[in-house]
Amino acid sequence: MELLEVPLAEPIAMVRGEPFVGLPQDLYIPPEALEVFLESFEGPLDLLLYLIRKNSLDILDIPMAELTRQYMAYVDAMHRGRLELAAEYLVMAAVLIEIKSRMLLPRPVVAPADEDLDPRAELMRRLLEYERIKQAAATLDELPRAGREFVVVQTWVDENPGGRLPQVTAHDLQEAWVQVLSRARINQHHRISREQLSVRVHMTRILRRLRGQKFVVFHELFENDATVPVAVVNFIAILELVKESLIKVSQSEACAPLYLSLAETITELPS
Amino acid sequence: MSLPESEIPAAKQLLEAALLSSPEPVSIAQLRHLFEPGLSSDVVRRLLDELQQEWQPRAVELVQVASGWRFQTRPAFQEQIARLNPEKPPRYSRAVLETLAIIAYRQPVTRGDIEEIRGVAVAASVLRTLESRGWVEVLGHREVPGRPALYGTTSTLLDDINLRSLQELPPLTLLTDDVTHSETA
Amino acid sequence: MSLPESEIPAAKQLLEAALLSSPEPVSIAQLRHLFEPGLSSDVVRRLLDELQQEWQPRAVELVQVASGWRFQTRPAFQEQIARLNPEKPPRYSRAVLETLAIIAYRQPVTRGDIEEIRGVAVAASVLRTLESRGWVEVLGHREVPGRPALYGTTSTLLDDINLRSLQELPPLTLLTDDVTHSETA
Repeated sequence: MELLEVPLAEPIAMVRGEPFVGLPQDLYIPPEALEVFLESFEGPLDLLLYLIRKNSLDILDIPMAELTRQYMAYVDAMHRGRLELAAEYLVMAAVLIEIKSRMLLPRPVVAPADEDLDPRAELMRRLLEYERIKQAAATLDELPRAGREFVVVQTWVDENPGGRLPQVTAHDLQEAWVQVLSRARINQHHRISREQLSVRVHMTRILRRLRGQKFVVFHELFENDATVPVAVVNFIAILELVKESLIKVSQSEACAPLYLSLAETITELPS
Repeated sequence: MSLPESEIPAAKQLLEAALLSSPEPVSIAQLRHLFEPGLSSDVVRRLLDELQQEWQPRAVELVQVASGWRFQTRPAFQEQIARLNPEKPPRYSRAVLETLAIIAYRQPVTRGDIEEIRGVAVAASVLRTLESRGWVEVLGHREVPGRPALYGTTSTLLDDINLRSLQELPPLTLLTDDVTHSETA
Repeated sequence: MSLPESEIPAAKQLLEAALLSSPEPVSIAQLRHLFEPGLSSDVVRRLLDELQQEWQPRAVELVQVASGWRFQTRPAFQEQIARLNPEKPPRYSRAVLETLAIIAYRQPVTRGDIEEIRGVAVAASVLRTLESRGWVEVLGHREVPGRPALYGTTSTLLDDINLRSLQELPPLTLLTDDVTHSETA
C-alpha cells in the first residue's frame, strides 16, 4: 500500500478524534479528511508548491514525471472520495500531462539555451510568481496593523463650531450592522433575515399608528389594497407585538370587533 | 491594590494611552482592568488626577464626564482646529453608528436589546445624539418591569439617507465569509 | 514664514491638539493652515520632529504614514489596552490576503489577473471585503472586451499598516534562497 504521505509536523486533519497524517491510496479515505486536506490549499498551484517542497524538488528543474504522478494521485483520491473537484484542479492536471508528454518529444538541436523552448517554463514562472505572492500575503498579514497591533488616537472634540452634522449613508448602516452581527456571532446566533426585517417594519408602523390613540380597530390596521403577503406580514407583526407584550388586544364580547392598543395605555373599550 | 512608587510613571503612561485611544469615555471601573493585578479605584482615581494636572498646560485636557473620563480639545482651540479640514464632514462614533444600525434593522428595540446585541453598555448620550438628530424616536414602552422605551427610526432618517422605505436598507450580504474574528486580540 | 522662539511652545501645543483630535492622518500642507499667518512646511516639519521627540518616552507615539502624521499607541502596549475593548480585530482568510498582496504588488490588476496568478477563481466577496475595508479601489477599466475593473490599493491601506508609500512594502521573496539570487523581483 502506498501512502500519499504528508510529512507535516502536525496532522493535516483530525478525523473522529484521531490525527490524520496521510492519504492511503488504496484504502477508503474518509471524505472529511480529504475535504479538510483540500481546504488547506488555495488551489492547484498551492498544491503543486506543497508537493515540490515536500519532495525537495528543484522548482527550476522540475522532474515532471514525478510531480505529475503525485499530483494525479491526489486528484484520483479526490475522485474516489466523491468530492466535488474544483475545475481548476482538472485543468492543471491536463497542463501537467501536456508538459510531461512534450518533454518526451526529442528536443530540437538548435539553440537549446532558449528558455521558451522548455515546456516547463510557463509552469515554473507561474509557480514562482504564486510563491512570491503567497509569501507576501503572509508578510503583509504580519505587519503591525491599525486596530490590531496599535490603535489610532482620537480625542473628543465638542460640538464643531461650523455646526456641520455628521453624514451617514445606507452603506454605513449596513457596515455597522455587519460589524455588530459578526461580533454577536461569537456569543450567540442571531437569525436575521429579510423577512424578519419586514415584519419588524410593520411592527414599528403599528406602534406608531397606535401612539396617541386609545385604541385602533383591528381591521383598520389592514389597508384595503394590501396584497396577501403584506397582510400576512402585517398580521404576523401584530402577533409578534402581542408576544413581546408591546400591544394589547381586547374585545368586549365574543364576535365583537377586536381593539388594539399600546400595552401602556389603559384601554376603555367603547360599549 | 496599591502601587509601588516606581511603577507609577508606567501606570500613568498606560492610562494615558488607553484614554487617548478610546473613542468613548472610559469609567474607572473599566480602567482598573488595564492592570494585572487590578488596581483599586482609589489608586486609579489618584493617577487620573495626576494625569489631569500634567495635561493642564496643553491644548487638550483630561476631563470627567457622566460615563467616565476622556481627553478632549479645549474649547479655546476648537475653532483653529476646525480649520484643518473644512471639507471633511465629522463622523459619528462607532457606538452611535452601531446603535443606529441596530435600531434600523431590529426595531422596535429597547436600550436593553441594543446592549444585548452590542455586548456593551449603551451610553445615554448615544441615544440622545440620535434622538436630537431626529433619526430615532420613542415608539412606546415595553410592558415589563421598568417599562423600557422602545426605539424606532423616523422618516427623517430615511430622507437623510435617501431611502424610500426601510425595506430598501441594504440586505445583509454575507461579507463575513471572508473575515473571521480571532479569538485573542 | 519662520517662527519667533517665544511662539514655538504655543505652536507645538496647537499642532499636538490638532493631531490628537483628528481621526485621520493630517498632512503637513493641512497643518500649515492651522496658523495665521501660515508657517512654512519646513517649520511645521521641524515642530513635528520636536513633538515626536517629546512623545518618545510615552505609550503613544507620533508617526508619519502615507497620508500624513498621526498619533497612535505603541504596539508594546496593545495587549493591555485591548483589555478595555471587547472587540476582536478581524482576521482575513488566505484568499483575501493573497488577493490583497497581488493588488498591492502588481497594481493595477483586473480580477482576471488575480485569478491567473492565484490559479483559482476569486469570489466577488473577497474583493468586496477589501473594498469595504477601504484598502483597495477601482482605478479605472482596462480597454479590452468587457472593460474589466482595474484595482489598486489606497492610502488607507498604507496608513493602516504604518507605511508612507508603496515603496516601503516588504520586498517580494521566495522560500528558496538560491532561486532568489537568480530572480529579479
